[in-house]
Amino acid sequence: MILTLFWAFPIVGALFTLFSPAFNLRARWISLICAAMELYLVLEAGTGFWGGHLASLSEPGKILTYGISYSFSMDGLSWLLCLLNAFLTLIALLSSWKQDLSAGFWASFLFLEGAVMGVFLAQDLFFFYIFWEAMLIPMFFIIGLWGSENRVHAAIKFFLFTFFGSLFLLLGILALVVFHHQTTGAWSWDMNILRAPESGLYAILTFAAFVVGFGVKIPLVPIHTWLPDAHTEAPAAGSIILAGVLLKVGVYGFLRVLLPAFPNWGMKALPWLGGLAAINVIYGALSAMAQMDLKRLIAYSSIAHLGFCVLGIASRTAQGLAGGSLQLINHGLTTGALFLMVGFLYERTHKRGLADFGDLVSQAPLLTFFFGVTVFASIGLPGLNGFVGEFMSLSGMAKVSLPIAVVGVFGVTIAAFYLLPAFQAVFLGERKPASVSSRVFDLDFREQALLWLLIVPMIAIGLHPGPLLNIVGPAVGKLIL
Amino acid sequence: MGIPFAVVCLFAAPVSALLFGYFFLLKRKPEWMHWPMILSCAVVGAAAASIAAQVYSGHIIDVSPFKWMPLSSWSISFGFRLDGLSAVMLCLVSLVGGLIHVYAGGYMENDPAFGRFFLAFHLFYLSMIGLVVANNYVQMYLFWEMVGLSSYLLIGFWYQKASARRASLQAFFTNRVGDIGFFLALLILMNVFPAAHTRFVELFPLLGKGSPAISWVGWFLFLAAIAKSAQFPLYFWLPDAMEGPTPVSALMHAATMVTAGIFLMARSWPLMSLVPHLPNTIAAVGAFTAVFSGIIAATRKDLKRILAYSTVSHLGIMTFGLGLGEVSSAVFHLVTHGFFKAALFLCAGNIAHALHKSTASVDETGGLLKKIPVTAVFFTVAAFSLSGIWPFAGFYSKDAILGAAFDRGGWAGAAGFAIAFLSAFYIFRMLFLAFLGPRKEQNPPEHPHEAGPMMNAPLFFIVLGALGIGWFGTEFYKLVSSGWLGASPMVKIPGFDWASFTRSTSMAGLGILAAYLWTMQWPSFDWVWRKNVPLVEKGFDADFGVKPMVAALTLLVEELSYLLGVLWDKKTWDGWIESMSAWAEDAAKSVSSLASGRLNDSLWWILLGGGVMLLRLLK
Amino acid sequence: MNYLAWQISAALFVSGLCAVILRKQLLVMLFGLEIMISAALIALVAQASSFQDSNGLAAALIILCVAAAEAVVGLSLILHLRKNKTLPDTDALMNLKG
Amino acid sequence: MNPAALFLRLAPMGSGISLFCGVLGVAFAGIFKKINSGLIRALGLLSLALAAAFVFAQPANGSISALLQADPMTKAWCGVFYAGALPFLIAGTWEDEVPALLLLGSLLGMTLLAFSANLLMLFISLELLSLPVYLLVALTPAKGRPKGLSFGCPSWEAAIKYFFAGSVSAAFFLLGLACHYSATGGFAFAGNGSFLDQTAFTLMAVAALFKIGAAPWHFWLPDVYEAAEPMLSGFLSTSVKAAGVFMLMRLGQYSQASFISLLPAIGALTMIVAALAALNQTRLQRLLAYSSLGHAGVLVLGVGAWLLLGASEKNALPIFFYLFSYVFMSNGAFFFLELTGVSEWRDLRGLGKTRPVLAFCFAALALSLAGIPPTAGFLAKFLVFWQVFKAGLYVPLIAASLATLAALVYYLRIIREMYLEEGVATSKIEAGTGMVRLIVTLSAAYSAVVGFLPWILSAFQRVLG
Repeated sequence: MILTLFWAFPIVGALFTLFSPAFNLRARWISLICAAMELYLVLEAGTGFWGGHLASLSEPGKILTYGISYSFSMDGLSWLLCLLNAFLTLIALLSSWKQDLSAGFWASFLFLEGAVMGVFLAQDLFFFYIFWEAMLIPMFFIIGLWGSENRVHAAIKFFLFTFFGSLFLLLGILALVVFHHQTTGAWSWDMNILRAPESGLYAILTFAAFVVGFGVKIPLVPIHTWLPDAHTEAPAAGSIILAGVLLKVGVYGFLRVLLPAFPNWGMKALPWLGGLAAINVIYGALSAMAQMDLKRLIAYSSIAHLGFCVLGIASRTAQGLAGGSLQLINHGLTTGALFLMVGFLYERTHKRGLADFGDLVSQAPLLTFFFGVTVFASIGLPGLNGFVGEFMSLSGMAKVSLPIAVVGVFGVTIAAFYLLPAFQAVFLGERKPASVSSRVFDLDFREQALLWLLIVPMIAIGLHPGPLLNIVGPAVGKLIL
Repeated sequence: MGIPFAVVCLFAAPVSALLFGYFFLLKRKPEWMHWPMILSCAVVGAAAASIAAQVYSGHIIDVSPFKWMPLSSWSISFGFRLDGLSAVMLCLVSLVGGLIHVYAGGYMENDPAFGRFFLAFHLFYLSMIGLVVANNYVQMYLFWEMVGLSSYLLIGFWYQKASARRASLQAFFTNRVGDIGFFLALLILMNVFPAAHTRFVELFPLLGKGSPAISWVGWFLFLAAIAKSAQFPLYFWLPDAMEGPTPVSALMHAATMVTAGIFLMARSWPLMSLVPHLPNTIAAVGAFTAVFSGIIAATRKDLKRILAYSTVSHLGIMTFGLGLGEVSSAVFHLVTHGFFKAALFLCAGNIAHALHKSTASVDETGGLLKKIPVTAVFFTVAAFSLSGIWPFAGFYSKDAILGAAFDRGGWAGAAGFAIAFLSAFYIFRMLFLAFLGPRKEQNPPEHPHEAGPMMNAPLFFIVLGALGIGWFGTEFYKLVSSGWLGASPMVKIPGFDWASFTRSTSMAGLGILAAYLWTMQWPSFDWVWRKNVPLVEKGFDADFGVKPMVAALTLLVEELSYLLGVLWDKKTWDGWIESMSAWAEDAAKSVSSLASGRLNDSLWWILLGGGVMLLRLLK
Repeated sequence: MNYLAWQISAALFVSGLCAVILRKQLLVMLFGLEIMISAALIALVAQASSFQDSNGLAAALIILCVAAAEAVVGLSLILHLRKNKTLPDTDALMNLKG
Repeated sequence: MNPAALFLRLAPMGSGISLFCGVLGVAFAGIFKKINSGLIRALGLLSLALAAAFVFAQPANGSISALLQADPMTKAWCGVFYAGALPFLIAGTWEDEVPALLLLGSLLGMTLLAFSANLLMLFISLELLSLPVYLLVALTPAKGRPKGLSFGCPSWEAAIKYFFAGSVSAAFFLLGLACHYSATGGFAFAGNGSFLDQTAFTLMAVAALFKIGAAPWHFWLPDVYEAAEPMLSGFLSTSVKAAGVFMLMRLGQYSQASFISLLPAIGALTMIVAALAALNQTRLQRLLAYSSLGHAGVLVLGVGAWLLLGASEKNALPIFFYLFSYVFMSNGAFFFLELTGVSEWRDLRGLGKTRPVLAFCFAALALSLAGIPPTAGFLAKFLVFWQVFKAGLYVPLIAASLATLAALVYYLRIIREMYLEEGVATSKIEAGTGMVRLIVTLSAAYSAVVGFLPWILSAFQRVLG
């Protein structure tokens, strides 16, 4: 039941938060308490994963009808992602703490948290899909209600775009299920046992449907254009969750659904997937270079970074899979931190443009320090977390296809070309009209604490990723080809 | 396997100094920031000395106590290798670096960001120490990048200046290009050999069995070294890196950063020497860089810029030496260069300090001999060392390389002659312009004064090294060849040899003479000639076209990104996607207009639909 | 099969359909509708008699009743729309569209 | 014959008789001028409850008489018919006895349709269910509609259009019946596969598609649903449409005609036409009408898949569940219009702030209609799509998916108006009666949660045997 609690608790908490004003309760406190308790729950349940005492935690499945079964399970990878989800939700709630927001805002995040938990835990594709789609609704409202000027357009674009992907995901799922039925005569929706045909048009189309379905969420070029708009318009907390958690579910789907369904599709099909990922890396990086809006820039950088995850996973080697999975966590931390800080800036000035700021270091040295560390983590500087994931992903890909890895290495390099100039322009550059820069003041205690919470893991993972690799390594080990 | 205490000290001292500095001193007592750092330097220096003594007696340390990235089937270890090569580098870095720390304590005294400076400065030091003691390539890459990061922080230390910001970015980016090489080399290595074999001690013996891919590794490592050690064509960042404070330049040019590339090549020489054509290419690139930047150095006015091009030139010499197979000589030159170049930079710092500027141009100096005589003496010693005049340290190391070049003959010999002449020429030109000649009065008039003991005392020790380190060639050779991993033993550093002495000294003397004539006898000739032939002046200023090419390349990348990120992605592709809503609306209008509301029309549709259904029967 | 009956029936059905589709006067359209139903009935009856099947004839009777009910409904709807003693045509029924 | 024996003989037809008595009762109440909405409602509910009880008790074991039979689908569909009519019956105003009479008569027709054992009975019950509906549309106009231009209000116009469309389809059916009779010599469902028989089934299927409103026979549908009172539209879009679907399924079950292979394409086409046309609407009721058309498309697609998969009653679950869930979604949405009296979608602006509960209900209904998990609409659509996939109808499925995407645009527009846009609509939102509000809330609750409870499918499956 503990796993049901994982997804149900935040949703119940969300309902409670939503109705708390009716009982004269402070919604933000309710939501915070729920998020903290959820984090505690996840931490507590997964302590066995440290050091590998526990391979997985699962609830006995209950077959409901047509092979649809209510079954949840958690292995190391799921646990880490759940932890990331719970952690970032807490950070996101606290990041908007001082803003005057209605109960719905706080409830949305809890609802979102519950849905994402469901995605990370569900073993049954039917429930996986339900949770997958359920994520859309709260995010739609977060963008559409509490975003910036162009929010409605961005929210609708987000919803339609991702729904487009979901339709293909549904087709893919149906393809697996129906094929299973044809071969065995039994219905099953269990992602652990569903297999696609070995070859043929049916298999290729199934594969393509999944790539589109998951690819929209990742997002893979060229179905990525919702992301910059959604990020730009979402509130800071929304961006944190969007980048930190929601983008992960696509790659998670690759790991949990697509690759197990195609156990032998290594060199035959995945080089082009690797190629797509490499295009992602370069495309995201080059596009980011041209952006003049901080959030847009970070959004494109997410495209590039998620490209590394896919790159590693597509290689289906031990180091690639582990590195790609680790990169999910890394990207959650670094990009979460970046959006958090851009959010702080926006809260102070209501500006996001690169050209709006300059020389912030003289007013906010601490913010500069944190931003700098995060930028370097994002660039993939060894010693910080980004490098470990990228390096392992690329070395996995190099084993399978050196040319693709070479392209990926170029992507690593270009990462510096867009993040550093942006960092310089905002924090070090010429001072801009006093009206904006003077409104920036340095971080208060809450903000510092949030950033330390994100930065300490970044450094820790960079220097000593061993414990995490011990957790994700076995979880993705069976996908090695 | 236990880690020797000295090795622990190498990391523990700087790390604790940095943490203490950041968390305790930065807010409360930033003006005390240099003390923990200097203390840490002392600890590291002592540890380095004890390690060197141990290595000298033949005890190599190679331990891998940690796993950095562990997987069951694949892992990257984290360990230390202290053999002759790293011991030499360790001594150089800890000694020169430590002395520059002390010097910087005086030089930066009044800077408002004193605390931040020392944090970054010490991080630089730590990174370099980590780099030289790494026992595998991946770990080396970690510190390699950290060196890049700290150089970025320090070059852009005075971030208020646009030029400093630009220079720091340029340095980081150029290094990043080189890092592509390192990264690719890593990937290929790990592809060819199991991951664990990125350890040098396991890797090098396997090379004979390696596939042709190994030659790619060699070329890519060379690319990395080119960027880090500022070889043509990726050298341009180094002169611009002068935007940082002078101690930074001294550290960067003497002990850390640029020496990392040479160290990488020396470390990988067992690998690189196996690659066909690579040694010759390395030699050619080195020789060309040495001559090319020597010429530019001879035309610069800014003191630090002259020294910077001189560094590029000397790095070229080292690379040249490496390419000729003279690994020990190249490393030896690295060491002597470390001393005399640090001395020269610190002297330049003294001059700037005396003139209350961050950097000085030869237009603003002249006749400083009387104002700051101690600095002048130090400078002269270092200049002789650089020119390779016997018995100064530079002679011994440079002569070994030039000797090998002369032995090779042909273009190598010619390059050797040119290098010997050019180095002497540009450094003495600088010396004459700065210290001799008439003192040009400045507006407002300043009062040059000698620097304090905090600056001159370390300088003194460094000059001492620049003077006499060359006398210990034999001991150096014993140290550096201890634990050498190459299949073939190192080439011994030749002792004193009259033939090469004559050749190099005569060329150096010729250079000094030319410099004297050029600056003292006919001072106007230099400027008049260059003013009358503007094309030449422009060529010098533009590094013979390298700078415009770099600018054009930067512009190209920017345009490309604009093309992709804005014109294509946002306007065209996303615009097309967004236009779907307009399409849908058009389609909606036309579908909607079918429902005309007239009963007869809808009955027609009935007929049509029914007809289609019935027609289907016929099939 | 009684081909003659079928031919008559088909001709009637088509002409009824034409009336419904082409004419605009609602009353005429209603007549067309009745003609269509009658056409089908003719075929049914003819077929039943050639089968010698009383079930078919009974069915035809029942259907006739149903058709009558339908005509009643139609007529009541149409006559309700009468205005100034003119009967409506479909031009007047274009309020709902799009 | 003693009464007990008589009862046992009549029991199989009990549901029909109950409804017939209901009709009679209401008619007598009218004759004796005892018009009272409470009485009418009570009579109607009583007869409906009795009918439902009889249907429930009916063994699903085949033939009852020459004209009637009962199988699992009969029971299931009777449930859908009654559930679809129930909200209207409960919440209607019933100031006059005639509409109630017509409603019960139509329900009687539906019951007979579900029980009919041959094509003649099918035709008669089709007419019996249709004729009252034409009149109902004419007699219960939507509130707040502009009165007609020259000849009465739009509901009459809609009724005329409905009447002609329906009657022409009935004529087609009749022609088909004649062909079937001449091909097989009887009115039994089973065909003999001859060309004439195939023609017969095709003609009859056209009539069924008409009733459902599949494209291109759909032009009457938006007009009727728009002009009628929203509650009536709810009834039309659920029970009446379910009757059409039932007819199509019955015809398809027994025919070997090739029109079956056209059904998926027709379904997908209907979905696309509906999605696109709805984009152009500003009036909410017409928008919902097109939405209903889209759902008709899904149903036709599903029926096509079902027929291709062998048309076993067990497999009818997706369509049955779809219809049953749609009863809630559609009635809920139309009753929302009845409750609030909004006509343009712009009138919804700011409803999320002014009336959060109502807005939440409508949002849940809209998402359910759009088929977004975890709503009931999703589960229903999912089951149908699954069956379509199983049948290997990939191209229609992809077209249907894209149509779903396009349809999402206008559902999102509703939500956007209620929640995301600044400002509040000036038009007055009516409070509505308690019963209507209850129906909206219950429907929304059903729509919001059922998608997450797939185990209720086994209950539905049990109905189908």
